[in-house]
Amino acid sequence: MNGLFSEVFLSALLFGAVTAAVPLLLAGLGEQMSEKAGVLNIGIEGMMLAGAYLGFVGAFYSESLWLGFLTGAAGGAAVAALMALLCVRLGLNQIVIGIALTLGLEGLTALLHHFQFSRSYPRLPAADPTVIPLLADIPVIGPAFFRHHLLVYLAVLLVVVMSYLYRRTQLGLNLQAAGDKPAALDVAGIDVIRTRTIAVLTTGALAGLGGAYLANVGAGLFIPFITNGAGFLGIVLAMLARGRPVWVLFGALLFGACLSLTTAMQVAGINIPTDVIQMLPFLAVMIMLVLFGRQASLPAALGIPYERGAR
Amino acid sequence: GEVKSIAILTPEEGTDYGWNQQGIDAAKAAGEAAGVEVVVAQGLGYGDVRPTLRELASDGASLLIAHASGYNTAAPEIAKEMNVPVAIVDTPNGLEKGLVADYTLSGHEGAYLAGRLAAKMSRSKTVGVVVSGEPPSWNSQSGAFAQGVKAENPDVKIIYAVIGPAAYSDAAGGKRVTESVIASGADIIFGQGNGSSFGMLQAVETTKAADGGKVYFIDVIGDKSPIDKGFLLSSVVWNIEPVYAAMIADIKNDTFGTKHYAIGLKDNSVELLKTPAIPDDVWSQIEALREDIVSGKIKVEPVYDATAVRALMTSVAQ
Amino acid sequence: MSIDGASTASATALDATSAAANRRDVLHRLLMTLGPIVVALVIAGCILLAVGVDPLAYYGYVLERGLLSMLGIQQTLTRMAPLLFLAAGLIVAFRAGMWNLGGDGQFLLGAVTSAASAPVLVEIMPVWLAWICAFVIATVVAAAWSLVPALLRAYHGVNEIVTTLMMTFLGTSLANVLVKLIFRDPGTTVPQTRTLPVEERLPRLFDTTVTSGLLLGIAAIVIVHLVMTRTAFGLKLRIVGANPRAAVHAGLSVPGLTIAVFAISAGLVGLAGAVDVVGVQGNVRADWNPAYGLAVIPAVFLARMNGFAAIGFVFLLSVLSIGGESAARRMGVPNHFTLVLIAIVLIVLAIAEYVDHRYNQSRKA
Amino acid sequence: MSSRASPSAEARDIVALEGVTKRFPGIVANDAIDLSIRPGEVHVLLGENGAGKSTLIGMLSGLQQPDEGRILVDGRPVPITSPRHALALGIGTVFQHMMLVPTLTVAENLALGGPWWQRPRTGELEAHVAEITRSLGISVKLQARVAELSLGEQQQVEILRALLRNSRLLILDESTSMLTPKGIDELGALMRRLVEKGLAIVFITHKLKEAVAFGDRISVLKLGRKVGEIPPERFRSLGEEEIIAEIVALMFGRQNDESDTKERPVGATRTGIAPSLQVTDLTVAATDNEPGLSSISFDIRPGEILGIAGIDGNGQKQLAEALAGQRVAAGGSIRLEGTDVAALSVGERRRRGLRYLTDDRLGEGTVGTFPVSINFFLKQVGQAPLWRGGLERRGEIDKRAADLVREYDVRTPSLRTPIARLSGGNIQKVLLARELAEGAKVVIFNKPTYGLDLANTLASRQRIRDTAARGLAVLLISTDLEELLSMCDRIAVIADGALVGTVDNVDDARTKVGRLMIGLAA
Ligand SMILES: Nc1ncnc2c1ncn2[C@@H]1O[C@H](COP(=O)(O)OP(=O)(O)OP(=O)(O)O)[C@@H](O)[C@H]1O
Ligand SMILES: Nc1ncnc2c1ncn2[C@@H]1O[C@H](COP(=O)(O)OP(=O)(O)OP(=O)(O)O)[C@@H](O)[C@H]1O
Ligand SMILES: [Mg+2]
Ligand SMILES: [Mg+2]
Repeated sequence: MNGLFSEVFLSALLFGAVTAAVPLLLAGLGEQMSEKAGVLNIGIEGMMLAGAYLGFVGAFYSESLWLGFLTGAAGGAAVAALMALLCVRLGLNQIVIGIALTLGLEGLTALLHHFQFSRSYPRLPAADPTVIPLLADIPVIGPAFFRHHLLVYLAVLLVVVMSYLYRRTQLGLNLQAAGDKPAALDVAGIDVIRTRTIAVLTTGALAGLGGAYLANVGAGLFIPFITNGAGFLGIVLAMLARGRPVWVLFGALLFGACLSLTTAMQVAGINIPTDVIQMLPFLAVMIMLVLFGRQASLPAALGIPYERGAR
Repeated sequence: GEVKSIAILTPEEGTDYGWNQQGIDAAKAAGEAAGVEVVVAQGLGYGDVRPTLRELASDGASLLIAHASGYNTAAPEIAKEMNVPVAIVDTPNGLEKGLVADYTLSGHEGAYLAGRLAAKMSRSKTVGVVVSGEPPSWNSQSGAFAQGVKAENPDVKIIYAVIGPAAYSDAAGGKRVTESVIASGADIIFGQGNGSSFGMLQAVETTKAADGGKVYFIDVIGDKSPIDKGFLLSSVVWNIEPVYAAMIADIKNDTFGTKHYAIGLKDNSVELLKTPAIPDDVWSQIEALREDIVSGKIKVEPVYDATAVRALMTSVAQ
Repeated sequence: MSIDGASTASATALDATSAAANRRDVLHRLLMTLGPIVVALVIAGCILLAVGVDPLAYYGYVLERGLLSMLGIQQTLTRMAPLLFLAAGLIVAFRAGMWNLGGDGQFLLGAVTSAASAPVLVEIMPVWLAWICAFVIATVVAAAWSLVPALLRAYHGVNEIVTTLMMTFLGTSLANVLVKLIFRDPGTTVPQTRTLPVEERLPRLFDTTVTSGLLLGIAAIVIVHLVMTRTAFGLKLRIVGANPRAAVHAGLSVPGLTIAVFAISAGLVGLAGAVDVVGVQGNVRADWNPAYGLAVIPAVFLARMNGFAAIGFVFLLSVLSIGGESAARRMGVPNHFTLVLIAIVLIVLAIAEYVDHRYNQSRKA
Repeated sequence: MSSRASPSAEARDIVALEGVTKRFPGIVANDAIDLSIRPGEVHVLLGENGAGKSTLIGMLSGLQQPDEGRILVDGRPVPITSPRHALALGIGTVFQHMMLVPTLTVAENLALGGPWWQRPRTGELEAHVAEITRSLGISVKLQARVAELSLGEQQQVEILRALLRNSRLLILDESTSMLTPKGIDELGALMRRLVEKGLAIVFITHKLKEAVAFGDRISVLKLGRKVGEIPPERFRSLGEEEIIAEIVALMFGRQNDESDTKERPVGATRTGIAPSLQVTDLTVAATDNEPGLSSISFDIRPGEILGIAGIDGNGQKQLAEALAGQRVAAGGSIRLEGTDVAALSVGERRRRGLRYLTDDRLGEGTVGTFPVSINFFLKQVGQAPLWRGGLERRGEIDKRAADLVREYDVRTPSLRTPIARLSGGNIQKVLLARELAEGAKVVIFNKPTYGLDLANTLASRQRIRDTAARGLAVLLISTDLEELLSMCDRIAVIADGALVGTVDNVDDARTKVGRLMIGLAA
């Protein structure tokens, strides 16, 4: 039986964990930005679905993965634009609109898929990995972490970029102010609505990109409901990460690792129902919260629409 | 009894090259053959189908085929309430004369053959079983596949992996898990899953086996050849038409609800799909084995329980 | 500026005209609900046209099958029963300012435990008592399930959106584990709980197929509405919801009330599961998750957490889901279109509320 | 001022308002206002609470748009469309309500508003800040998080921010409310220097003495209308007393300021009686961003008013909350009529007669969206006779609320009006009514007149005096020394969470308290 746990297999497991983590990472980073700016984006599942569908359509017809990522991000951003219009500009309830968008895109993408692909189920060719020289040759680790599609490294790089933006630039200050005290940002001469709109659009683009990666690289195809709740996981990750992009990365990897663990245990013949293993990451996080539960540091104006001069 | 129209209810759209499509196509074929109208209610999900059942019954359907194990509580209830015959799956002890018939289908005989085929053709002597959930009808095929592999060559390893508890549409999960199974040495994947099986197919198409060669895929229930790119080794194809035809006949003869319907190799309602990827000599050996099963020389016992199936795998894997 | 000294006079004057004003208000709300629905239907109709389906025929079926036919309206009313309990539970939480987004987990645990207990209980006690016991079990289990988010929020200030979301993922899995490993009916091949015989489910109303759970649901939501608006307890919860610091200042036990809110809210949601199982489903299959919460949450918001308005919205949702399924089949549209239709209705309703609010404001100014 | 003869804006005006009107639902906040703001002048805006001063500022700083009329900048009509636009026009504002982001540091708050891709220019900032703080005589901790600062310090940061912008017009909306007397004087001197350099300043205050001391021109608003203006020529020709008399006449239509210095007959308290409230060694732990209390002891007899003086942020809030039970005490005892209540809950303490009137009217004192009627009884929810068996008795509640509205002269459109729509003074009346309801024995007043206009201030003070006269023990926390001197029997001074001395309110109390406050022995 030990023969099964060969180097190749272990690296495949870890590779799978990373692949599963990437959409969560992108969605979580996106959600984090909205939340920082004071918008609770419950519609992120719908944005991911839009990204998955349009990303696949783009990649399939253009035969270019990158174009697919582009159309996916644009698709997510388009849904986000609707959300920004309704929730940021008009100030409609973010939960109502978020859920409605998720429901609507579940239905719409399934509908489009039905008319377009439900007889042919097109599938994309394998994504070309970008092999990182030297590192890729380390046993187990190399193939697991350094032979991914370029987008994966970019997603990790994004964590660094986001951290930099949040900590070191005016944009970071603006976002935080928009979430904590929008009126103060406004009188400092920065348009709150615009700041939040940018945040929501970015969220949509990132979620869409995550969806596109999920469809184009993760699955290589699109089927209805393909995101399977990944967007909601993204919300959980963003909230647990308390504004720190690195924690989104750790959280996404934890969830990815748990999925691979499920496979590993079965291959090892360990007889635990998959349901139980699926509970592990949530149990771990809940136990951590119970043990170390501290004041949640969510932005003060989260979920509250901003209207200039209102009181 | 008189049969004017029959209705079939499926949880998903009938375009999945699998369970739903086979059911709907078979109902249409059976209906056409018997000259009755066929109403299709598809994509109903796994929730409460009572409203749909009642509506179809009140619209005058003479037989309701509840084509999902999730419907087997609701359908008999509506049968009694509206006095309309229903057919349900996976409930062998649910028969009621004139009202409820069961067609617990199991492709285990075909899966056994698939196991023999896989063991013969595996270069790495390792095969994988990937499923997106563990409903009884899949379990029996997973189990029979393992028995087939073992019977052919006890040294072949079988790697079993479930994508998730109900990951029927998790295509990305299907691909990820299949890639892991391939990485652990498998060069033939026996895959069962609805939407997720397209992810498995994608994994097979885009991942090389350990020896650098092709990985092959063995499908179940439907025939995915129209969308194959040369990686489909075979499929345990179910043909449900005879079952539905028999049901219609039984209603006409007032014998509905008195017998079990089954599919099997004998009447070709279960068939192993022949693809160009199977060499002729191997195929003729498989044909011979088929004869042995039909004649009763080889007996394949279905295993429905998930734990028992897993036990079968582990013992094989050791 | 302020109306000097006239406060008492104007207060009583306000009361005298309030009945008429109320009637006008109800009429207005009705109009502001039906108008947007028509707009939503037009938008959704364009999508139908785009895929080559006659929208009028489609809506005709929705109306006929969801509302106008005898059979359709019965199905609609039956579907409402669990949704009403769910809405009642959400009203309690949302009015108290707590985002219970863990409805699905609580619903399933309530459903599973009642499904496991009811068939056993009916064998040892009168049916009515068995129902009550099953309801109590479901309520208690779901309420207990909400204890972790409640305690975390009450004593550590951990935001409940994230905890209830996680508990719902956990609860869904746990419900499956329970069905597959513990409460599994040995007599079936499919993993599901034992089935409560049809005769022993909640009685149907008169000669129809409408479950009496509907009456329980209406009672529940009306009681919740009255408790929230007319009692000291409800007022305390609303104070906590509207301004937790004022609650502390007023000497209310905020942690205690927080836990009470979660328990009541989750308990009602668990009861929704029990009523669905004991009234309609009869058992719970593994991996069953109707995810009602996702549509009921926005409905409760649109109803502004008013119990009576919520009944209306739940009715609308039921008509759309029952009629939509039927219409989709008849017109050859995938059933997924119903989701699109519901989403459009929700969005247009939300926009209408905004427009209404704006209009009122500009008129008053 | 009904004549709307639009005076063509004089060339000297930096900003001029012509017939500016602003309406809010149910109210005309600004009614055809003409105003000219000139370089080299401190233009003081006066008016009761709700007179429309802040609304006017809102339009000047781009937060709101006038419904009618126009604003001229440098003689040309310019719609000021956003705060950004206002800043670009050289209009810098310190708003009445804090406009700082609590989770950012002072430096980050000051940097807010730069181009988004840039790093906040903290280095450049530091030099600039040092320069201004030196001339202003204040010091700010650039690296401190704003949430950790006291309200007074926050106000300093806001003034600093407005100055950093090099505005041509500087607006200060009640910017002295949180400053120390010394800070106020320094701000006054700074304003003088700035106008001498050619800036224009709009200065809003409720303290007439400040208005007279710092202003060049005074405009008075009442009910949204401009009811009068004292131009510089006239300003210079009058003495302080005369100006004040004129302003009061304009604001209240009364001839004279109803003297507030009416001394309280000291000794009205019966010294022989046991104290109602006895606090011994009360200690509260400090938190990350708030001071604690160390070993506070005092007692108050029935009928006595004990004042707590001190600069804001020295533990006043902690003291009040620890007494009321909203904050856990680390040690010490609180005896209410002899029994220790330190372990009891907020509600239980209240039931026994300990009342706390908070200084945070909207934050914790009321539920803004609830009707006035319910807000009267927030602390009595569930109690008979307003609730019976847990059921609300609407009739009873409305009747009692109507009585209280009459008794306390709460000006509200109706009992159903959401309380947040009332003006601050009227909200305060509701809170007073609530805390003085039957059964009160000891009442803690925390800054009871903060932000109130003159009439409301006087009325509230009279209520407090009456309260003591009825035999209740009163603890009066205030940052306004005049107020304490005019009302208290004894004044204790709090500094850094400890009482540094207690002074009997007799002749030389002002000096003694003053010395204690700046850290000298009495
Ligand atoms: N955004 C708003 N919405 C509704 N009403 C408002 C708004 N802003 C101000 N008002 C109303 O306009 C009137 C003028 O308020 P404003 O704040 O200008 O008064 P003020 O003179 O600044 O009073 P204070 O001395 O208390 O600061 C008040 O009646 C107030 O209630
Ligand atoms: N949104 C609103 N709708 C209707 N009326 C309002 C609204 N906001 C304020 N008002 C009215 O404006 C008046 C003054 O309110 P405001 O809050 O501006 O007072 P303020 O400027 O803070 O004065 P103060 O604090 O001295 O009482 C009140 O009579 C109130 O009824
Ligand atoms: Mg003001
Ligand atoms: Mg005010």
